[in-house]
Amino acid sequence: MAKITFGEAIRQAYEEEMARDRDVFLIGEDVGRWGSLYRSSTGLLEKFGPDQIKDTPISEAAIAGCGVGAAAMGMRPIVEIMYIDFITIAMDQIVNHAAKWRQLSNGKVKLPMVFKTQGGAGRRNSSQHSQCLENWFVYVPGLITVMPSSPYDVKGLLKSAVRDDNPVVFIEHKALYFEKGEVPEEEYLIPLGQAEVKRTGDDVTIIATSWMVSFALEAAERLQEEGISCEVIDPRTLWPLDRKTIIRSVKKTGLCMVVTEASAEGGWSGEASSVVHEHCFADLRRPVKRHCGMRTGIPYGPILERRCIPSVESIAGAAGALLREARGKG
Amino acid sequence: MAKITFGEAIRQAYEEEMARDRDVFLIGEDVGRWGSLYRSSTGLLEKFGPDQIKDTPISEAAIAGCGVGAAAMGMRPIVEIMYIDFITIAMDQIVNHAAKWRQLSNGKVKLPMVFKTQGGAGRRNSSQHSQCLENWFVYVPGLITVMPSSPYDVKGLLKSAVRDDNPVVFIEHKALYFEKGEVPEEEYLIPLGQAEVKRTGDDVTIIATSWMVSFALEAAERLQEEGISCEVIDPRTLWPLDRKTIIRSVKKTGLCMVVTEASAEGGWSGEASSVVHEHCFADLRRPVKRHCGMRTGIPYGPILERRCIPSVESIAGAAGALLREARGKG
Amino acid sequence: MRQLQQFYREMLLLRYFDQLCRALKMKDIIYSGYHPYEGQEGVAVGFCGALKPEDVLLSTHRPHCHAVAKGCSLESVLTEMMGRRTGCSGGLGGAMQFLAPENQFYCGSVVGSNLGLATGFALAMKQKKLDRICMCIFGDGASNHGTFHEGLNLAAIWKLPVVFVCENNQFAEAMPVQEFVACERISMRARGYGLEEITVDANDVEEARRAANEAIERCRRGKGPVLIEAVTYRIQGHYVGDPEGTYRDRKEVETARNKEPVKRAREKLLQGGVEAAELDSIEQEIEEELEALQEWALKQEFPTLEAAIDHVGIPLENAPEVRGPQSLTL
Amino acid sequence: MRQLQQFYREMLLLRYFDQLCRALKMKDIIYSGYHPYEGQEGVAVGFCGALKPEDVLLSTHRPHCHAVAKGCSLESVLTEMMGRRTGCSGGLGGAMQFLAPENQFYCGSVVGSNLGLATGFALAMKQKKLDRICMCIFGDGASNHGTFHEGLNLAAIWKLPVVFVCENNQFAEAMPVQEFVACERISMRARGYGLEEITVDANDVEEARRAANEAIERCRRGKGPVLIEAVTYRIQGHYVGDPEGTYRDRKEVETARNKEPVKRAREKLLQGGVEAAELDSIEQEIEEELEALQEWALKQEFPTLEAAIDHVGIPLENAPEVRGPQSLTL
Ligand SMILES: Cc1ncc(C[n+]2csc(CCOP(=O)(O)OP(=O)(O)O)c2C)c(N)n1
Ligand SMILES: Cc1ncc(C[n+]2csc(CCOP(=O)(O)OP(=O)(O)O)c2C)c(N)n1
Ligand SMILES: [Mg+2]
Ligand SMILES: [Mg+2]
Repeated sequence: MAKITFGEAIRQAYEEEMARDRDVFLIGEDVGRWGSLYRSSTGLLEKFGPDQIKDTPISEAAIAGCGVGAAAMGMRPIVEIMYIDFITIAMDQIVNHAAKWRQLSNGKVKLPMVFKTQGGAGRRNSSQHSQCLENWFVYVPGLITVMPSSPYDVKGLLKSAVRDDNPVVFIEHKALYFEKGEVPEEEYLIPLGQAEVKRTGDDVTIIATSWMVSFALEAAERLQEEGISCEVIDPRTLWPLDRKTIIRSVKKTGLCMVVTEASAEGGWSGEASSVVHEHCFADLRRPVKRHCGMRTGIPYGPILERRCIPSVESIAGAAGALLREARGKG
Repeated sequence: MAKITFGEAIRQAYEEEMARDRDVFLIGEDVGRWGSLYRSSTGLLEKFGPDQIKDTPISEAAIAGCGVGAAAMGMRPIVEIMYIDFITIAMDQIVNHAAKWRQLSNGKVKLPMVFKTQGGAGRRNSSQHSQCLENWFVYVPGLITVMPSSPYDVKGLLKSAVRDDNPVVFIEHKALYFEKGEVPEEEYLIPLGQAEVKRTGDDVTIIATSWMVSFALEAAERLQEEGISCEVIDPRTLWPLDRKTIIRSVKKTGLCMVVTEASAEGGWSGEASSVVHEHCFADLRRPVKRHCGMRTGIPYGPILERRCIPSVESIAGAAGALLREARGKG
Repeated sequence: MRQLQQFYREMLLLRYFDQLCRALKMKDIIYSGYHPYEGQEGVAVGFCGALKPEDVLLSTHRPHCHAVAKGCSLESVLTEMMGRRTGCSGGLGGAMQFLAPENQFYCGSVVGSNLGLATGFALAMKQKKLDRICMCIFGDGASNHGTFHEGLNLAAIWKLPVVFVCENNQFAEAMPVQEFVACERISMRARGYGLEEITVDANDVEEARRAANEAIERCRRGKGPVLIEAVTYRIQGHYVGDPEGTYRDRKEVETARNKEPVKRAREKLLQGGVEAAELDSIEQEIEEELEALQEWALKQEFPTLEAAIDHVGIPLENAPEVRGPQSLTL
Repeated sequence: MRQLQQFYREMLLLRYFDQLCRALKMKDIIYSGYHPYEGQEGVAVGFCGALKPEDVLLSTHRPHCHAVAKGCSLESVLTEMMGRRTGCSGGLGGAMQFLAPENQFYCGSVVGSNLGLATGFALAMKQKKLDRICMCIFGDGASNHGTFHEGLNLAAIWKLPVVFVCENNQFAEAMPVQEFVACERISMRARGYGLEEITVDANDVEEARRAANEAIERCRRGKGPVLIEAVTYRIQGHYVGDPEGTYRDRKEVETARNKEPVKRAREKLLQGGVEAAELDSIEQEIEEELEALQEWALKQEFPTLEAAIDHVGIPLENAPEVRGPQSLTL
């Protein structure tokens, strides 16, 4: 299989979906001429023209509103918000309209649209350009929330998101765009709402999202050397959550750790932890551990930003400690 | 002690704080002439004049930004967002600026300000005027989040919020404004970050927030008749959370239920549930139960909106069931 | 005269319809906030009535007369406001937010949002080369909202077929337009979007219709958006029973009553030789129609909760759990 | 000539300072996005330089030259961009967002937000009857943002002392101003706020300063806000190494180089009889100053994580747990 970058996988998803369905269009700041900040739409303006690739003014609220309106008219907009930090400006359109219109119309209006953005640290951009805000959207009834972690996943999930008839908040990670991974030539889709077991193991279940998946996998590699076997699960869709896959795993291992870059308090890690406790209480040898970013704005620069969020070492350390505690006590 | 309404308690808090400190001012839509939607600032424009009571245009983003700027200049603004549903329009100012500036200035800038709003169902206003969005703010490092449930609490907490040097998101409940409760004549403050045990009991700990506190108390009354003794805790401040009070209680009862009007998924109930599991795992006889609103927009009208959220009956039923499960199994 | 008489009938119907709604609100049969329309009928009939069935209208939190003028049946609008199944949104939306795609009518209770949404409807029309246009109606208060600016700019640079109608009824709740809008006439903002300044006295329904037709024609010819300030006056309070005395003099309202559109049309018709008896018989017809309407409406059923929340349940084929009310079950 | 020579020196310093920063960015010693300022020095010196120390300046994501012109030391700005402790925000903010309250300088990386924030600073000044004003500088791109509209309207109705300077450098990233702003000149938007239309050629630093002084004077006299469009040209890419070829011709840039403010000032000085040797010696002085600066800056230390996150730990006396990195510990 060809190895391509995460950004190129996005570009392929766009290209295939836009060619398949002329109602699919991308709208956002500098998605055209520039081909998006991280080059995920390079060349598409030339290929599909300005009807399908729309550069906009700096008007996040109007852009998001424009997407909602166009979707209500049967188009399939992909609204790009350049940084998730700016989605703060478009929350009314997403929460009060996109998430509500299907119900408010008694099911008559469908909104087949994607709000696509990227979040997280990793590019040393300080606290106004590095946030993890995914749990806001999990919290809003009427939205689907997706966070892909690999080139294969982003392509398959984005294509499904574009085809879904509900508003999908699709959150990429800025540190992933230039990561490479295998992606088949043939077309494929990954259904929304399906987790993937990224690595099987018997001792501890690690649930990790987005950028943290690769960290968790590497930590699992290291722990293997110490004889600890980790199962790593990437939910991929944060809501609706594939509880079955998670529950099956924790029932097997009896230990669970949730790893997110976002800080724990009020975050999705609490949702994941609660679901596991609710369904696997009798199987758990120790309470679910949340191993998450610190409760802080991300400070500037390469050193401090990395120290605020989980690392391969910290994940390995925490998972190892969880197992030792369980063995000591269990 | 005099019995006054929740709205009047707010008005008294304003009045006392504005008289004490002329830098305290209220800014928002129709807070002056109208005295706010639910009459919580009636008469204050006459008393304090337009410098301290500022009616604004319908410009939530600018109003919130105005508050941040004024706070940076040493004033103590109370920014009123009429419905929490409209806070969606001011998220950039709250999240990217208010929450970040203290850190971004290396501690040099303080932001002594309150974002005051109200949420929840109870006034049959349908899905764009009935949301529970509190967990968004718990999730943002740099903010304090408060949700008062009684006239006594709202007065004491609001006064503390006004005096705090950090941005506080203060979320009232629209169904509470005309509820009455005892409030002393003398001045008092309730520290932020302190939960209150609203009722003591031995069998089950119920953690409830905002409007749900009174429901939980009434459910506890009913369960008492069946010989079930509930301890009801109101965290009052959702972040920083008074874990101690909660943990002490659950260690005693061994059972815990979290009741929120907000739906469970992605909500604060997951945070509370996780905290309890993390600290009381060995003491818990059953997993913490989340008894929450349905994952839906609030439909219009009095009947359906009530059926989407917990009721006295449903709380009593769920708590009773939890206890029976524990007895059956434990 | 024939056309004016038709306008007169339409306005009178709205006048009485609004009265009926007010009465139902007083009886608590309309449940939520309800915003009367008396005195503004020239706008609904002049502007909304000028659209073709296939044109889209985006309205506000004060939508009921706009909806009827756009072609929604009285039955569907009234029973929506009463929360009945026969309402255009199945009774789930209520008096401030409902969607009637079959009549190309959309409204919502967040002030200003529709200016962004309108660009999306119009974009779809333009890209699909449909011979349809979009009208977006909003208040003087909304003209201070950021979305006004973003929506107009976006529509202008893309030459989208939107007629933006600012229904200036002199107040935003208790805020008099001249104190909160920084320019003399709202239409003066047009220049900032490369548009003409157009202000019409919308209490003259014929003038309103002329202006509407001209604007619609322009849009249909692909000349881009038009902004029109339609001046009128809100004779009732913002809502039934608002504290009117805090923000305006009763005298001002009495003066306005002399200039309101129904009265003016009647006078003109009489001057033009139409018999008073003929006009009286119109009145009587309408009264009878509305009486029958009310009787029918009161018999209609309420929606079920199952139906209401069904539209939020994201129907994902592969999702293991698509709807998740955590412990509240039907 | 004396004043122009002073302006020339100041602009030249900024020119070389910007060059130094670009070089450091290329070497990855400035870590985040960095936005060059070449060609726009007439704005920084003409406008920002016209403020008194006690006046407040609110800048953007392209702030470094504004900051220096406002009075921040080169040391504090450069080392902030390099993430060192000696930076004005202790190295926590970085190249796009830092706060230097000691110099009354604030900036941030969310486009458009500062127009709202500015109203708050100015409101405080007005209410406290301080003889200070606020300048808010933003780009042509920002002028399409909702906060532009809301901020200007709020400032205008309250007659706040804000000088709004739109630094029109012809581009917002890759978006040419004429395609994304719907009016010919951005200043045409002034009318919508009851303000005068003012456009100045800011590449003529003397003209810029004249306009600045006039506007500042007006504000100080309590006449309310002023909006000025300061026309200039962005000679470098939006960031170092952006795909410039996608949005402009090199020829256009060459033409702009002939009109840039440093060159123009130099020519005027020479015409006015100043010796070339004198100007060359200024240049040499600056080069030496910057060399020493760089040497010093490279020796400065990075902040510690403890210090960085301390400012997010909400210091609540009674909070049982004030900071909660869930499992990541220092
Ligand atoms: C974003 C937002 N802010 C505030 C409100 C509360 N509110 C409802 S109607 C209204 C006044 C609107 O005034 P205008 O736009 O002139 O419309 P009118 O009520 O006069 O028809 C306000 C402030 C709201 N619904 N949405
Ligand atoms: C709200 C928001 N949207 C998008 C961006 C990404 N962005 C950074 S700079 C920029 C262009 C800004 O253009 P302009 O206001 O003209 O300022 P200039 O860069 O020309 O100085 C954009 C779109 C942002 N930082 N904030
Ligand atoms: Mg109005
Ligand atoms: Mg620019």
